[in-house]
Amino acid sequence: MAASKIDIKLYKTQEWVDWCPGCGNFGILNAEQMALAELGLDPKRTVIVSGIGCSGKIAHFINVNGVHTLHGRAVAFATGIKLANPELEVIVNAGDGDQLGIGVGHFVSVGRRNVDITVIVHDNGVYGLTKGQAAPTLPRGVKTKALPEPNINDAINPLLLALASGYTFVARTYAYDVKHAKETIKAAITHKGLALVDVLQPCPTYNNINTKEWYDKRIYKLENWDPVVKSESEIEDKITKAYLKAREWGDKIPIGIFYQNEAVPTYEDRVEERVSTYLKNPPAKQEIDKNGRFVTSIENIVKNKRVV
Amino acid sequence: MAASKIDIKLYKTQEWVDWCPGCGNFGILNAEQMALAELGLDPKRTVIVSGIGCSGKIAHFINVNGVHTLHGRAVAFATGIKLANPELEVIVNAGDGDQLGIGVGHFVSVGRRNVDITVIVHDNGVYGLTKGQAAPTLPRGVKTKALPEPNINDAINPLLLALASGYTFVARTYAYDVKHAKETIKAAITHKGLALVDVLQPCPTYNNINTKEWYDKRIYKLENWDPVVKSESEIEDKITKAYLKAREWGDKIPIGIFYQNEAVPTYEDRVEERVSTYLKNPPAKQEIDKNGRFVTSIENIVKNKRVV
Amino acid sequence: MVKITWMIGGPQGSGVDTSATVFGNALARAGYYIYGNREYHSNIEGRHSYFNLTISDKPMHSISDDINILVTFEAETIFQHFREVHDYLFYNKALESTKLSTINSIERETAEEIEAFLESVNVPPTVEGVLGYLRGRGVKLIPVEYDKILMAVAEEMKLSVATISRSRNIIAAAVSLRLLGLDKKYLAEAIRGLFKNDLFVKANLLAADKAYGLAEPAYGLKEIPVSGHRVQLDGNTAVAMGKIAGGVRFQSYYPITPASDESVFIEANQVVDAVDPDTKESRKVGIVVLQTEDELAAINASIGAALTGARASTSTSGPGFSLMVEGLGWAGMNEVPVVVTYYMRGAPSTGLPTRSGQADLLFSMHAGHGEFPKIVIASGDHVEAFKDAIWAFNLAERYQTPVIHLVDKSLANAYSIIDESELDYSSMRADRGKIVIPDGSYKRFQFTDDYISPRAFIGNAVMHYTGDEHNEEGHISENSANRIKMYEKRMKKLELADKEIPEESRLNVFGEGDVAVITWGSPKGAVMDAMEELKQDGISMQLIQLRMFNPFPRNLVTKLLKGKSKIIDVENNYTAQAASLVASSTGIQPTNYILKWNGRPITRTEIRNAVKTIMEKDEKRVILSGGQ
Amino acid sequence: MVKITWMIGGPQGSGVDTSATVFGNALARAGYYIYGNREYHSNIEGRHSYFNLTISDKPMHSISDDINILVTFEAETIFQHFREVHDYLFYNKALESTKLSTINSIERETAEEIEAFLESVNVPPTVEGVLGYLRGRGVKLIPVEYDKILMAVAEEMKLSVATISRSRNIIAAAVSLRLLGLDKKYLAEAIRGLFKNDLFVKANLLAADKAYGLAEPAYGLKEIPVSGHRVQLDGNTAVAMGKIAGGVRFQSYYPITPASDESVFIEANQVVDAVDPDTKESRKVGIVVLQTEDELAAINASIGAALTGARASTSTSGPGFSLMVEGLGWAGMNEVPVVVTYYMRGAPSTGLPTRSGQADLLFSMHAGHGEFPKIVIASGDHVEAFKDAIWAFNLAERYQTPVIHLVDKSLANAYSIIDESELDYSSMRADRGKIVIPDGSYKRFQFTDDYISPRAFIGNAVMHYTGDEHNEEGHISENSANRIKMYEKRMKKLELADKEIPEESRLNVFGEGDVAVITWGSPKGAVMDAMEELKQDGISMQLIQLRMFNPFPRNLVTKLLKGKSKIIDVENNYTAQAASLVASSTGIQPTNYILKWNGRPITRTEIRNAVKTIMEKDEKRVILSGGQ
Ligand SMILES: Cc1ncc(C[n+]2csc(CCOP(=O)(O)OP(=O)(O)O)c2C)c(N)n1
Ligand SMILES: Cc1ncc(C[n+]2csc(CCOP(=O)(O)OP(=O)(O)O)c2C)c(N)n1
Ligand code: SF4
Ligand code: SF4
Ligand SMILES: [Mg+2]
Ligand SMILES: [Mg+2]
Repeated sequence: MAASKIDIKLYKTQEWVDWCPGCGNFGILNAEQMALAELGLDPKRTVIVSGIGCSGKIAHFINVNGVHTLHGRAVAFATGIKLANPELEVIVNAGDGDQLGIGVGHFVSVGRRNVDITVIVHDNGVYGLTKGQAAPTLPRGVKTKALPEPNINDAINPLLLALASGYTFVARTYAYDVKHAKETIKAAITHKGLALVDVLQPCPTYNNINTKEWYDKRIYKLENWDPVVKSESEIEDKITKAYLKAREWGDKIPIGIFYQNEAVPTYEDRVEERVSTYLKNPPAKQEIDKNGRFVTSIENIVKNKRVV
Repeated sequence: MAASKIDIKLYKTQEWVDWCPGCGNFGILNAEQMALAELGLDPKRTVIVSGIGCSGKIAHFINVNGVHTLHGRAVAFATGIKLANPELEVIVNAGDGDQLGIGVGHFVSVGRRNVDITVIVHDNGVYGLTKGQAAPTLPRGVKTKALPEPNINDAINPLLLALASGYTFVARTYAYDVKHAKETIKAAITHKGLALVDVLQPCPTYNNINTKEWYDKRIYKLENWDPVVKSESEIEDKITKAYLKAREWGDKIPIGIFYQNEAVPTYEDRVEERVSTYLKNPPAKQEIDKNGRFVTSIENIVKNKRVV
Repeated sequence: MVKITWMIGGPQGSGVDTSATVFGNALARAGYYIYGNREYHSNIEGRHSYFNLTISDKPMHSISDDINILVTFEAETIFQHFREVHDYLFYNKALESTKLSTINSIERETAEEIEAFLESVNVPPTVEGVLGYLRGRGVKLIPVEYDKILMAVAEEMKLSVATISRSRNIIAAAVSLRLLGLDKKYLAEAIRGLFKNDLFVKANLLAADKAYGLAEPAYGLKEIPVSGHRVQLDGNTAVAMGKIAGGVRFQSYYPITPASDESVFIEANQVVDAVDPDTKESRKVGIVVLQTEDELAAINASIGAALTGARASTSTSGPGFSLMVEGLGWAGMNEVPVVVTYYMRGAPSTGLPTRSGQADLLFSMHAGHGEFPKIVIASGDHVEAFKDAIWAFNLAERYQTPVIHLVDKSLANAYSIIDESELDYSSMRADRGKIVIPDGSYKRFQFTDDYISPRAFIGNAVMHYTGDEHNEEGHISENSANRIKMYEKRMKKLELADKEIPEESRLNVFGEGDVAVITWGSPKGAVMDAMEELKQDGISMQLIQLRMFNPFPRNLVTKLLKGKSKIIDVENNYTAQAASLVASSTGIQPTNYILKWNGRPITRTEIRNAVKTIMEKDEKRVILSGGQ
Repeated sequence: MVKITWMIGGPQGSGVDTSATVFGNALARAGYYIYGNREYHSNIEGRHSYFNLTISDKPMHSISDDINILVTFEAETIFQHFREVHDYLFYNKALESTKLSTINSIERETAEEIEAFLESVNVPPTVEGVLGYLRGRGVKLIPVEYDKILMAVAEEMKLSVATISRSRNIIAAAVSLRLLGLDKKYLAEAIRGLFKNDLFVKANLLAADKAYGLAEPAYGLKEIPVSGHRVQLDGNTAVAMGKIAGGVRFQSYYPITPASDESVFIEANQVVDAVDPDTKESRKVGIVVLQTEDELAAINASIGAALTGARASTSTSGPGFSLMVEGLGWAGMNEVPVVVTYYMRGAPSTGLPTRSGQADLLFSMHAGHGEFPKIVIASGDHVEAFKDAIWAFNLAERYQTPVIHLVDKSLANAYSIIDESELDYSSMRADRGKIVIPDGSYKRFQFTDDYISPRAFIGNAVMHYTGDEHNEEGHISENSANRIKMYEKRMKKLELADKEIPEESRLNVFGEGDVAVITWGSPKGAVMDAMEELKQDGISMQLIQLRMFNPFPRNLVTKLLKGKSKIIDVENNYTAQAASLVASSTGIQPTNYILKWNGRPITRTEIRNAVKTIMEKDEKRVILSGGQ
């Protein structure tokens, strides 16, 4: 679906962006709009499927199809959209609470399918829109602004979880490094298969621990790092390295593409294997009637049920 | 709660065990009953929380408290039971579909809490009780008996997922090696923290691929393998080794304890840190009234709300 | 009119279903109609299951409690069903000495109940005892030496007995056919039609041959010439076929009894023929069938698919539907045409997963927080199940809102032989509602006079959806005036549907009389068949079968019920849910109730007796308890 | 009777709430009662929010549309609310030239509506224009130079203006207090009572001092001596306090508006004092508050906790409740006393997450597949919310079944000053139902005469639970007779509750008259306060406030409604859900409806006007639309 670069303004809606001043989401929004523009994606054939949270509102700010779904369920909606019409470019945007808390079951399960969509996690460590409770990526013992006591749960590592679940593209970026974020999102969209982009996203309102200052000191870009699996035999080595690298957190936090493997067939490929006309004539594009008369013949099916 | 070894018969109910002849669940049932007996667990203070599936019926066959819950939700029930009364020994038994499909969100999330319970997965690769659809551990391309086409999804690796989720005890065993299964279950119960026991469980009725014969040829026991983290500094090394070992599958399938770390505080410890009387006087054991008169005083709370 | 009831029982997994299917198909070939019910435990192997068939020269829609012929292989079926049989019992001679107390697979409550009965009639709790009891009541006992026949077949074919052990079912069918007086060639044809494996075809034919002579013709059935084709249908298949014909292109599901057979059927037929109705040009196209990780994903994936223009649906039963209600609300809020086929089983909670019920009506009417339009329809027989599956899509797309299609488990698993012409699928029409491909800018939720906005598919325009209250563009809006208007827009679609859909098409009326019977779903068949019989008892009734609950055919129901001397409500639940909807819509309360909640279908025998009790004693609430 | 309406508005996150709280507390200290409503967008910073307070010398339970004093800091609030204000407007002088079109945070529909209005009255869409318009209508305009005062304070304290920018809210409170004629010492006390940080206390006191003189006393309020204590409550806190007093020991939740504040409050108070009522011996004990990964886990964890004997509950609103219905069914099937506090917000779907509604009643009544007993209660004010939280636990344990406690968002977020004695918590009693510690073998689901089985806790006996139909031991049973009996056992508990719970306690009746008003939840307050006013208009009404919907007080409602000349149903929903329950239970339909579904609370002004319209014109359905 790549085309030539398009003016970024075309990807902006008229809606007022009602995030808090300084919110990391602005960086994600910019990066994503730039990525869409640079890839020249057709707004009609591009869909942002978002969850519920501050992050989820992004679907209203980008001028492509926007499906602002339910808390935790964006990936499920996105799967239906993509499989019914594989010609669409489908991007999921949702919060860490949304995708790694209430939605983590879908987050993991879509890994088994390798559907060709891009999953972007707005990783701010808190439940923003419900006023700052601890989200699944907040480490234990950390007491952000709105918590009555330090966080009682351990943090989940989105990259590790994605690797364990079968994602074929696993990356991390940073909301305030818009260029890096844009490039990472572009790579994820271009990737053939299921892609995770975990975006470290400061929430100045509720996460007073993992702030811009905090991240700026720690973040570094992966260098001399080739994440791409080029043959079967490389998988073991590259995924192992990715596992180890993904565990790095603390004084130094790597960003970049940790792992990429396009050798795994996408779900769409797998369907095509069963139904040879699937990609050419997917569900959404089939005419099911002609002037009201159905075109699907069940004659053979009925015959199979005949007893006389 | 350990006591002296008790006659295994005490752990059997009167219910007819209605699994198919040759079902791997019989091995799990035996192993679990033996484990309970050898640990001398008090049936009144032991709870089996099960899911829905062939596997879920196990709660009716063992003569301790049995809570046969909802499909996918056993871990959530178990968490409530354990936290309300941490004196209870709580064991979750459920299928691979139950825990790694519909329930995988809870499976992952309980890892962040390290609740001191034991999670046993009856891993048969199929949805047994609904007549043999593909479960999340069935590899792609495999066509078990009831599938109209080869399985379209990749398999999830329960051990990797547990490691990524924060389980502090991760093991695999085999239903037809009852002794190994028993010892593994005992170790898991004894472990202080959240324990996974993935039990390879042949389903002769629907899984005609991963049969007893298939497993017997491949399974080997971990040897010269010390999974136990003895100090902070060992974590990185041991968990990395566990990750790598857990990926081994195919011609050789290791069973045993892959990883164990008791240094992570349990959720109960974390609550105790906030409420110093919690373990001595947990929710379930508190008297909330005396002859109908409530004992909880809200005087200080009300005072805080006084404006005059 | 021929009406013979035949029952076969045996442990789950032993082929009882196959037996009934082969037998039924053989009868169909001889020109007979069949209606049968499958009853089984939530268990894979070993628990008692049975099939209860009515054989008739007229189309049947129900089963009966009075069994003419009971076919058994083992002891449990004899103990479970001996009180129902009137004419013939086939049994395995080798089991005569079996004691009730040695049967592990029987549930304690059931064993105790049987034991208590046997004690009360002074019969020892053994097969022998029961046989004696039956003999005393005039039931003819036909011992069958299954094992001997199997051994003979095995020997002849040089196979082990284990390999062909399932031919036991054919033996039962063969003897039964003979007893009825029908030619064994029908069975041979049925065997050839059903089994793909040559070895099994041969073994079964041999077994049939050897068994056929074991009984003497007793019922004197004659072959009936058949004009046109007949098909064998169960409810799951009927819905699946309806969906395929109706253009489903995306079906998501999570395995659950008794819904998943429908999805598995669609998956097995996912490559379909698309034929131009004018040129007759045909090509292969595909349906995506997605097995999701849970029902939350199932409904939401289907909604996603529907947004792209594919006709999309999902199928489930109670536990799964409970997980779908949040998604349903999103679809209502976003005016998405998604169809949910809701198979009702024994509830609440896990309940009786393989048994039936009709206790989910009010839940489905009010499912999901807040108010949004949903259309609720319910099928009463297999032909309706087929046609309603198509209707559901048309309604969903016309009114751009979710449609819930209720099918009870009895209907889903029931087996019937019907005239193929009844399906009448070539006359079915698609109504896709207001679909547009916009030129320029597009408002998905545009206010219009009839409250329905032109609908474009994602891919053909840029549009926005949200579960939040929204403006015409689909962007979040908390503005009060917009909220009032947009909310009303959604709700008014239901009022529009109420105006547009003829009330006559929302219910069926059968018969005439001073007494009205209200029912819905599978009990329709029992009532209809009982009505025939009651006429002979001098009781004439009018059956009102409700087919659409939302929007409810208020005026017509009021008109029909006014002035009736009695209104009898028949439902497979405890609280008479349809009756409460009738009452809240029309103000009219039934005078009497016939209710059943033991998970077993209502039989025509039960209706007949209950109606008589009501007519004679005006009993307010007759509780039925038939079925093992 | 004093009744002054005060409103303050400003962007989310700018401290409007604090302002209203400080001001209200100051008034309370001067002896006044307060009832206030918080209105805000689903947004963290920047969107318009406001607080509407009624000040009175009598306890109040509602707000009004007629604003006496409107306090603003910025332009949007002026544009949003100028049409409501009658007496005084405080505004920031610096903003006079602001144009409506430059305000980004205002929603398009709202801006267009305001613009259209201004055009219709020939006023330019600027603050200046609006001020002129107000002046023309006799509203007094009081410019406040917030920034100047803040700068002065900052200078004096050697701090940056940014640090103390929130003292702006105190300025507003101080001027308002002066206008009312009350002493500034009340504000000083309120500031000291509310702020913990000395720096802020000092800055706020200084700001108050500097601002107090900016207005002249106009309302002449006098200090009213107070006997006894008064507390400031909102609905979330009232429920939390009730639960704590009532012995909750396990609370699970997943964050959601407007429910989670309750759980956060319990967590912040999780170490509680257990005091022996005889010896007065006190010790610290703990409540477990578990933030789960989703609402599926929340309800199921609470059910698990309840099995061990802990009083357990969970709190949520629509989207979360939609995910809880499967768990609810399990609890019903297993006779588990679990309490679900259901905060109703603007629905369906995500809806208007921070606004109110009463559209979840029928859903909560029928939630979950199949039939099981659930008790449904609804609170009408803060004191009821407190007491009902305790009642819910007692009902749950007595009838061993889930209880749903409905609280609407308006009530949850409303702020009131009440007499502490109204809580009357020392007279509340615990009813834990039939609890046993068995000696020997134990049957959890033993059949008994009153259908309630002795309940032992896991830990004290061995027992079995299952969502499948089960026998007395809790083991799976598909036996028909057991099914019929066990199902009936569960359902009969509701009939028992219906017998045992006096119908008088299931509803409240206020006033007398020929006209009945039916309502439930927060609209109770608006109706009660409007009734006072309507009496002066010569209209006497009887208010029937429904408090328990299941089991429904059928006889009493029938008795009360019979013979009324008019029955007016008042609800915050579209389909008049409570009315439909009244109709299906009693056969009596309301004659008129007052309905509102724009997410804003019903005001006493609206009720007064609507009732008059109904009395004069007999309008069938009056739709309310008040609130921004
Ligand atoms: C089923 C359900 N439960 C709870 C909520 C309430 N809710 C709205 S936003 C949100 C959390 C948002 O956190 P996150 O996903 O991290 O997004 P963020 O706001 O931080 O971007 C929650 C819990 C909901 N909308 N639906
Ligand atoms: C919410 C819900 N969805 C679906 C089902 C139907 N169901 C019953 S058992 C089962 C699958 C069992 O598979 P697994 O968990 O692997 O257990 P097994 O039978 O293989 O032991 C399913 C899907 C259910 N009970 N509840
Ligand atoms: S609360 Fe946090 S995440 Fe939400 S808009 Fe504000 S800064 Fe951003
Ligand atoms: S279906 Fe499979 S898992 Fe279930 S009881 Fe039979 S063999 Fe065991
Ligand atoms: Mg977040
Ligand atoms: Mg399984």
